[in-house]
Amino acid sequence: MVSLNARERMLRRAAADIVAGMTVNLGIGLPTKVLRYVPANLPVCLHSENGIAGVGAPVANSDADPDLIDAGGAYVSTIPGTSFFDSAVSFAIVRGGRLDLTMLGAFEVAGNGDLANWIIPGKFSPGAGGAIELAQKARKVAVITTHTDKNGRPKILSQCRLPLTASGCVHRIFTDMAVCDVTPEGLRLTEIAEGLSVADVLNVTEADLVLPEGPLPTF
Amino acid sequence: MVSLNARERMLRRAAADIVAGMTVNLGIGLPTKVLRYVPANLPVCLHSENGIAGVGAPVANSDADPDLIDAGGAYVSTIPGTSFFDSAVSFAIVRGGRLDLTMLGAFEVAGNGDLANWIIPGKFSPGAGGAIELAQKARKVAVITTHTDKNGRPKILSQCRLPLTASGCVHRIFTDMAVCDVTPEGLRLTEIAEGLSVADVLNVTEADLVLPEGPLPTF
Amino acid sequence: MAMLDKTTVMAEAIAQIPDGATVMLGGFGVPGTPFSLIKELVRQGQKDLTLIKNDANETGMGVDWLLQNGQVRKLVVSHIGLNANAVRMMNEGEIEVEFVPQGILAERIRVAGAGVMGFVTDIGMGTLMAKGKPEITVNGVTGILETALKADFALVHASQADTFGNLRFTASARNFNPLISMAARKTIAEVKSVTPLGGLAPDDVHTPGPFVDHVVVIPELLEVYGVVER
Amino acid sequence: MAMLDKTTVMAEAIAQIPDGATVMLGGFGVPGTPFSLIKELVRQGQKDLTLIKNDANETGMGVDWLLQNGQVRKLVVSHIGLNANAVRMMNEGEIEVEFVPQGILAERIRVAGAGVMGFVTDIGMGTLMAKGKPEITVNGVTGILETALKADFALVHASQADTFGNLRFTASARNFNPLISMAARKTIAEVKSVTPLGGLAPDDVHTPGPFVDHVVVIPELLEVYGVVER
Repeated sequence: MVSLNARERMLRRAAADIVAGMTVNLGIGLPTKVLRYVPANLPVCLHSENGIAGVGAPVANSDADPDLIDAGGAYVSTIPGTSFFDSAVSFAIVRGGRLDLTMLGAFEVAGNGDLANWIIPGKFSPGAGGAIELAQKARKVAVITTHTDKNGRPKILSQCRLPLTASGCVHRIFTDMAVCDVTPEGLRLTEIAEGLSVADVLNVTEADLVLPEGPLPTF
Repeated sequence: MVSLNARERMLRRAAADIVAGMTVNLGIGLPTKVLRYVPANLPVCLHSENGIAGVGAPVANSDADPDLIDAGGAYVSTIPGTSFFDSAVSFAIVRGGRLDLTMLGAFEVAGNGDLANWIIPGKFSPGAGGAIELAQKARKVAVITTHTDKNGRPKILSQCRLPLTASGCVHRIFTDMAVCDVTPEGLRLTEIAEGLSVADVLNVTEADLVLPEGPLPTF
Repeated sequence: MAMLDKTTVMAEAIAQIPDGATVMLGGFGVPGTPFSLIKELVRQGQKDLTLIKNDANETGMGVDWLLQNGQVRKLVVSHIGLNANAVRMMNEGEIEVEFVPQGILAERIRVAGAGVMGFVTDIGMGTLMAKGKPEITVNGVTGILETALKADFALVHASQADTFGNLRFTASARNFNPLISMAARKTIAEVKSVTPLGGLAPDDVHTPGPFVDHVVVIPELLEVYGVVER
Repeated sequence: MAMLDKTTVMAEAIAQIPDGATVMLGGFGVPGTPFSLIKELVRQGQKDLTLIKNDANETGMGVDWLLQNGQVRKLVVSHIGLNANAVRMMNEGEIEVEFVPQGILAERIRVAGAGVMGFVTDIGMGTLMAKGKPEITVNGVTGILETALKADFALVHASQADTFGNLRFTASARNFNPLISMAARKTIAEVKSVTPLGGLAPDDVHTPGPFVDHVVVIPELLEVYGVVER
């Protein structure tokens, strides 16, 4: 049902939301991979929780500076204009309203914008890191996730069952099947992966979806 | 009654309380003059509210760096080991317990350690600057003042009449006539200027003084 | 990845400030005061301003230009003792003045920049400064609540910037500048020189570019920035 | 005026830490972790420690040496996901773990360093993180009270110091180090190199000397500080 390159198209579609002048934080995993689809010369400042504005490309271990990792632990480089600072300043950028966009992974996301991505009681509780502040305080919060979990169960729910990272924080959800926006009217289906029907999406979405009047743009 | 060099002896006596390793803030006026009596090679870090640790000697206008003043507005120099920082860090040093000693001027000081040195209602109200935090949070607070005001009236009172800078903050008072310590038993006369009698001091002190059993050291 | 060029013409940067705005100004005395940006604000004449700054400069300097031009409604400061004109205007009710202990002023600005609502401190307890402020008990100790101090605009004086707005300050001219850069919706920095990207080492930046919206290169330092003869 | 020489022998600096102490550790992952000081703490064997750090390093590294040696009573951290041993010890009740959102951890440490009692934030409202925390209303908006996080000792890793304890950090090794330096009663810094006084320019100091009590020069970087192969 989902074409082989659906994941790549999701990442490319998410990357299109990163526009000139933004300061952006990309979560570990799928969100970090969005970078591959951001034009190299686009003026974007990549923020990392551990005290970097202007994160450069990842580097091979052989070229790594042991003092320079991103918040996911990957060795990275600088670009002209990079700055380093302490962790309090780093979260001042987040909480103070200077972070334009964050893209995060999700265990569960709900139609009302609730996000759960840090704890599965009894199974996975390593601490939230900086996720709560990113989710609560970035000017725009996007979730990037496969539409269903590895067992085929919906990840976009009518209500989160796991403890929340932040409530009502998510603005947009990118999946391998669809783009959905959290609106006052509910979760709106705004774009659909090429080759899929609306019914395909509805079949694996637990949350109610507000459907468009006309045809859906594809990605 | 007070010998001509009583002021100099007061300053020299106050300087003796500045010992190796201290971080010290000296208020504008008399306290700043204490510096003249601190040995040049004594390891002491002079703090200034506007973001300096390691304030160096004052400099003539002709040699001044317009970007480098102390909190009193005087052009100063650096020494090897000086650091500059912002005003929040500067007061973190004060409130965080890293300022070992401050010496401050006084309008009035009371036997219980209350200090008034920032406002004379209706006459003088330019704002407190950093005085409240220095008085409240330095590990040791000394007041340096003439024993009486220019009209000969006592400045060491049984109770402050002006609005307080901080209550119970003063540990020691240096005047041109005496050294007094605030103790749980009351204000104790601990040293006396050479050539003066205890009665001379009592005559111009409003606060009750706890007197020593034996003879008083002189300065 | 690249970085946005934030260099801006001074008149355009300052023109964004509307009447009634709350404006933070860097500087402790002369060092770090954005005299050129203030001069442009005087030229443009925005009215009814609330200014947040450590002090009111001296009579005839910086903040006093705005006071004498009738542009100021309120000052939030720690000390105005060197500006007799500001003291007079306060006493005659021409301006409102809110006095804050210097380090509490710094901290109220810093926590605003950190996206925090307020903080609890014992500074000023038992003095006029605590009057009317709510009391909060933390682990059995009572303090007063101080609220975050935000602004619409911050006007900053830095010695060096790159085109992305990474800033460096010199000596005691740093003072409130890094703090206000973080606490305003928009931050405008006047700088003596701007370097291309890469001109400032990442470890040497005092204020990171994400906090700065506009970099204005000033053609020369105004005379007022020289050594003050007293 | 001169400056105190704070260079100290490592064993003597660490020997000041008693059993039961609360110890802050710098570092976010490997960068900035004071591995040499931790190793000495393992050698000396102080027990019943409360550690405050962003994370628990990885299994077999840094904090984990202390965990495996049974020296730790409690961790205050934002994340321990890379240390399976720490997760196991938590789950089996061998250690207590207090999780704090990363930026709130940083801010609780920073306000302690700033001599402030606590702060009010809306971070974590409506989540498990806010459970049991008092609510405070500031200008009509409700937040929760977060308390200042102090320590008896801070163990810091810096790249450069002068003999007075002015410190500089490198790249992402800065992280929590400047914050914990301010929040502890005593701060001990391990440094790769120490310069005579005057070797660091006053504008280039990241942590001012007054916050630092002891400077320990480490003979070489431990192997664990190298590039981690995953």
